[in-house]
Amino acid sequence: MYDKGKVLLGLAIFLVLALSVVGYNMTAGDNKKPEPEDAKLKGYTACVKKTDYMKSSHMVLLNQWRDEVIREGKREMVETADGSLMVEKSLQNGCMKCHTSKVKFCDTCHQYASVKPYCWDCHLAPVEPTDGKEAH
Amino acid sequence: MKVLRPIIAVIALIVAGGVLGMSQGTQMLVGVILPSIAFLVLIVGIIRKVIDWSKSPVPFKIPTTCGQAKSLSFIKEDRFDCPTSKSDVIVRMFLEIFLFRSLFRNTSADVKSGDLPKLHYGPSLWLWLFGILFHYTFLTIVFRHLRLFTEPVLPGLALLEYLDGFVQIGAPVLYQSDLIFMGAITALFIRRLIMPQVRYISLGTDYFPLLLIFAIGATGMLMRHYFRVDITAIKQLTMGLVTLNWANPGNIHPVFFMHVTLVSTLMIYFPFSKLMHAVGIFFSPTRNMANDSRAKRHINPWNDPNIKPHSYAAYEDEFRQFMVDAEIPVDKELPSASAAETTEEVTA
Amino acid sequence: MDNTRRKFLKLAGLTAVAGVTVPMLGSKALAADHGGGHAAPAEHGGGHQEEAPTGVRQGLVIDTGKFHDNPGLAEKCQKVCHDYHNVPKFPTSKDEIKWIWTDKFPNVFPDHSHYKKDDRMSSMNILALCNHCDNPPCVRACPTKATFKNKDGVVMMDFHRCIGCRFCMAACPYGARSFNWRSPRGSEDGHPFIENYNPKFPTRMRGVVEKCSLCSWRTKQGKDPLCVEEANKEVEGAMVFGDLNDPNSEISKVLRNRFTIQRKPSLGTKPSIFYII
Amino acid sequence: MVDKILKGNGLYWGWLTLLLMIMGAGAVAYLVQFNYGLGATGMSRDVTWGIYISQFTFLVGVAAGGLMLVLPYYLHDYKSFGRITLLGEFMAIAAVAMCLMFIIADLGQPMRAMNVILHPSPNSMLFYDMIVLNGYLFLNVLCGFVVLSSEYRGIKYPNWVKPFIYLSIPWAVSIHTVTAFLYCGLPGRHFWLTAVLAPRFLASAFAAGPALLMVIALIMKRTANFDVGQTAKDKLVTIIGYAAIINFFLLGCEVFVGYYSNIPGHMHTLDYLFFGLVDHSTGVMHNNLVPFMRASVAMGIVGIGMLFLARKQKSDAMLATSCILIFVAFWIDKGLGLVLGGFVPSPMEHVVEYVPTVVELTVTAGVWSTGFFILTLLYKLVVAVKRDSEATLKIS
Repeated sequence: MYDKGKVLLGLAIFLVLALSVVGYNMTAGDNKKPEPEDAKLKGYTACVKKTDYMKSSHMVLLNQWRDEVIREGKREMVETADGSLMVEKSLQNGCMKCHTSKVKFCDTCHQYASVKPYCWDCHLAPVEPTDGKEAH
Repeated sequence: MKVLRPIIAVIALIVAGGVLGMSQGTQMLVGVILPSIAFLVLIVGIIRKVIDWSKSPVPFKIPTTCGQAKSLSFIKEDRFDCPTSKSDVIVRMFLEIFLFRSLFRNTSADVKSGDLPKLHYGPSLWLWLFGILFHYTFLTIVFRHLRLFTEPVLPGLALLEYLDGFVQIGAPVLYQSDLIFMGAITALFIRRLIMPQVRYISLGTDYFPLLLIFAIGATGMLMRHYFRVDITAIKQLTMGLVTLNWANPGNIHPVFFMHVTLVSTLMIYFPFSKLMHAVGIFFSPTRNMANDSRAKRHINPWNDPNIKPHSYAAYEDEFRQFMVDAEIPVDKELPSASAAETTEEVTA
Repeated sequence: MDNTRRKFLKLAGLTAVAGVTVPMLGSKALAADHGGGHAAPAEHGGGHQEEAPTGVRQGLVIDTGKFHDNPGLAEKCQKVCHDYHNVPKFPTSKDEIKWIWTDKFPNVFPDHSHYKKDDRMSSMNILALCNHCDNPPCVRACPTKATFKNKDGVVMMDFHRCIGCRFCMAACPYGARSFNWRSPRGSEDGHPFIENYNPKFPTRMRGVVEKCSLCSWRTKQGKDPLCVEEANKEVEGAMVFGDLNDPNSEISKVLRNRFTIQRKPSLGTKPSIFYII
Repeated sequence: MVDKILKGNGLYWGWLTLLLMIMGAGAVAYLVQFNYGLGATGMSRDVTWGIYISQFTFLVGVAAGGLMLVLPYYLHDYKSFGRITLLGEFMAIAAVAMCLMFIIADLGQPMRAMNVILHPSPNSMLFYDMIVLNGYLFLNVLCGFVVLSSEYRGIKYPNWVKPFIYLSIPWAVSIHTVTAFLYCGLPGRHFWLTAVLAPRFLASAFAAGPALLMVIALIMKRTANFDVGQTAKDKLVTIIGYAAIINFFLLGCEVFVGYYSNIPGHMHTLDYLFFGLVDHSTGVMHNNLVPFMRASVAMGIVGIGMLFLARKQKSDAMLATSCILIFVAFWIDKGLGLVLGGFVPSPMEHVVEYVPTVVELTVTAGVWSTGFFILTLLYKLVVAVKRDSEATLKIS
C-alpha cells in the first residue's frame, strides 16, 4: 500500500463520518417517536378529517380555511368527520379548542420532524397551564 | 439507443419499489433490509476500492501543469497551477474539490464560418455551472435529510432548512435547493442528449446515474409536495435504521418506498461506477502531486530492491573493451599501455 | 348518522352565510335577534339583488356631534377595537399602529374650508378609520392581492400574503394604514407592546401592513362592528352600521334624512364612511 | 471570456476589496434590519418609503439612461459609439441589479417576495414594474453577452439577437415610465399626481445615466487606458445637456402649475422642498430638504453650463466635474426630493420628516457597492475583450 498513512487517515475520517449518525443517536438517548398528547373537548369525538389525512395534510387544510375565511368570506362552520359537531374554521378558535396544548400537541411532531411553521408568529397559542405564561 | 436501457432500468426500479411498498409484508424488505444492505455495500465498497487504488502505484511523477513552473527568480511562477510545495498542492486540491477548477478551465474550439472561416478557442462554462450547482444542492439536500436520521435533530439543520426555504412558496415550503437540483440534473442529462460529440461518447453507465438521481429527486419532491406522506412515520423508520433498532414501518405511502429503493440502488451502484470520482479525486495523480521532479528524486515504486542502479559510467567500465572493439565511441578511452604501467607501478 | 340531523347542521352552518343578509334588515333588530337561527335563503346576498346590482356595501355613519358632546367616547371605541384586535402600542410615534383614531377637523377634512368655522367644529376631534372605499386605491396598488375588497364591500387585509411593500400606504389618501415596523410581540423597557393578548384574535408579525377590517369576523354573524357597538352602548345612534346599497337599511334611512360628508370625495374613491357634522 | 475578470492589477483588486468590505458592512446592517424589522430605518407611518425606494427610482433612471448609449449605435448605426454601447448595456445590468436589491431591502417580508408572481395582480403597477425590470435585466444580459462574446470570437453578432436589441430600446422607456406610474397613479399625493412625471423621469434619466457613464469612461481612460473616443464624448455632451435642460423645463412647468393655479395641494410639497412647510397643528417649520433641493437646482444649472463649455475647451477635468454636478443634482432631485417630498404633507395634513438611520445608510452603501462591484467586473470584461479584438484587428 502506498501513502499508507494518508490513505488510512482518509478512510478513518470517512468511516467516522459515515457512522457518526449512528453514534450520535446512540449517545443522544431517547429517540422514540413521541406521541402527541390529545385533549379533546367534551362532546367532540372526531376531528374535521380522518387522522391519516390530518397527519399528512393539516397544513393544506389550514391554508384552505384561511383563504376561504379571509378571502371568500366563507365563515360557516365545518362538521367533524363523524358528523357529530361543528367546528369554527380557525386555528386559534377552532383547532386549539380541542387540542388545547400547542406544546403537547403541535410541537411534539414538529420538533421530531424539525418543522418550524410560521403560524405562531401571528396566531396565539393557548395559554399553557404548565408554566403559566403565554406561549408565543 | 444507449439511453433506452437506463430508462427502462430506472422505471423498473420505481415500479418495484412502489409494488413492494404497497403491502405491509414487503415494506420491511424494501424499507429496512434493502437500505441497510445498501449502506453496508456503499461503505465496504468504497473502502475496498480505496485499498485497491492505494495498492496501485503511480510509476512516474505526473503533476500535470497548467502554468509556469518554478524557475528563475525573474520568471513569475504560477503557484497553484504548477505547485512545487505541498501547501500549494493542498490549495490546488481544495480549489479542485470545492470549485471544480479544472472544469472551470474547460475550453471549446469552434469554427465560425464567414467570409473567412475562423477558428476560435473560448471557455465553455455551462458544464461547470450545472455541475457545481448540482453537486452543491445535492450536498445541501443530503445534509437536510439528516433531520430524519438524528434525534434530537442536529443543531444548525433548522437554520439550513430556513435558509433553503427562505422564499416561502407553498406549504410545506418549497426548497430552493430542490428546484436548482432538478434543473441542473435535467440540464446535465439534456446536454448528453443534444450535443452530438457528447452523445457519441455517452454510454448507458453515463445516463443511468443521471436518470437514477433525477428519479430520486422527483420522488422526493412528490413525497413532500404532492402525496404529503406522514413524516413522523418515516422518521420512525429511518431512526430505526440508524439506531439498529429496526422497526416495522407503519402506514407509509408507497412513493416513499420508491424513493428508498432508488436511493438504495444509488448506494449499491456507487462504489462500482463512475460515481467513485468523488473518492477518486483524492487519488488523481495529475492533481495531487507537486511539480518538484527536478528538486526531489522520485523512485519508481515497483522497483525490485535487488536490482541495483546501473549508471552509464559503470556500464562503460564493464563493456569498454567491447565497445572500443566495435568502434562505438566511449566517454573514457581504454587506458593506454604506458598509463597502465604507471598505474601498476603505483599500485605495486 | 341521522340524515335529517346532518341536514339540519348544514343548514345551521349556512345561517352563518346568511348573516350577510342580516344588515339589510337593519342591524339593530337582528343583532338582538341573532342566534335564533334564521332560516334565511341560502344564497349569498339574499333577495335584494335586483334593487342593488352592486351587491352588499357595508358602511358607517358617524355622528360627530354626539361624539363631541360625549368626550371620551371616541377613545372608548378605539380601546375596544385595539384591545380586541391585539393592536400594539409603541412608545414612538414613528412605529405607531392604529385602526381607529381621532384627529382635528382640519386634518380629517383637509379639503373643506376651515376659514371662519364655528369654534365647536374647529375644536372637534373626529373619529377616523379606514374608509372602505367603493373604489379603493390601496387595492389597486397592492401587487399580491393581499388587500382586496370582499363581497360586502369591505376592504380586507390578508396578513398572510402581505409582502410589506407599503405601496398601499402610499396609495391611501386617508392615512388609514399602519405598518408593523417592528415586532408587535416585543417589549421595550419591560413594557410589552400588547399589554393583554386577546386569545381569540391573532397578532400580526413585523413587516406587514394592517388596518381596520370593519370587524368582518363579527358582521358575518350579524353583529355590529365593535366600535359601533361600543359607541351605541352609551349614546344611541352615535354610529350606524349597515348596507348602503339596501334602501331599507337603517343606515340608508339616516343618510337620506341627514346631511353627511365624506372624506376627500373629490378623489373618486367613494368612501363608505359618512360623517354627520 | 469570463475568466478575464480574474486577472487584474493591484488597483483593480484593491478597489474590489474595498467594495467587498462595504458590501460586508451592508450585509451585516441588513441582518440587523431583518431581525428588528424595518423600524430599524428612519421610515415612519407617514413617510412610508425612504432612501431605499428613492434609490430604486433613481437607479431605474440610470438603467434607462443606458438606452441613450445603445440607441444611436444600433438604430442609427452611429459607429463612434462602438466602444460605449456595451458599457451602456452593462451599466443597465448593474443598475437594474441594484434596483432589485433596493426593492428587496425595502420589503417588510422579503421571504414572501414571490407572492408577486404567485398571486399576479395586473391592477398593480408594481406587478408591471416587476415584469419590466426583470425583462430589462434579461434583455441586457442577453444582448450584452451575445454581442460581447461575438466580438471576443472576432465575428459580428448573430442576427437572432437583433430583435432583442430593438426590443430593449422601447423596453428602456417602459421601465422608467412604469416606475413613474407607480407614483403618478396615486390619488391624494398631489406632488406625484402629474402627467409630466414620466417624461420628467425620462429626461432626468437620459441625463443622469450618460453622465455617470461619462465619469466612469473618464476614470477608465486614466486607470485602464481605455478611451471611448472624442466623438463619442462630444455626442454624449449633447445628449446629457439637452436631457438635463428638458428636465429643468419640466420642473419649471410643475412650479408654474402649482403656484399659478394656487391650489394648496399642488403647492405644499414644492413649498416643503424649496422653502420649508409649517405643520398647522403644531406650528413647527419643517425644512430638512431645502438646502439639498436648492443645491440640486444650482448644481444642475451650473453643471449644464460647464458641460458645454468643457466640450468647447476639450477639457476632460471640466467635463468630469460638470457630469458629476449633473449626476448629483439629479440624484438629489429624484433620489431624495421626489420620493420623500411626496409624503409631505401626510394625508392627514401633518408634516413628518424623515431622516435615514445608520443601518439604513449602511445597507444603501452596501447595495451601491454591490452595484459597482458588478459594474467593475463587467467593465473589466468589456475592456479586456475590446482590447483583444481591436489588437487582433490591427494585426490582421
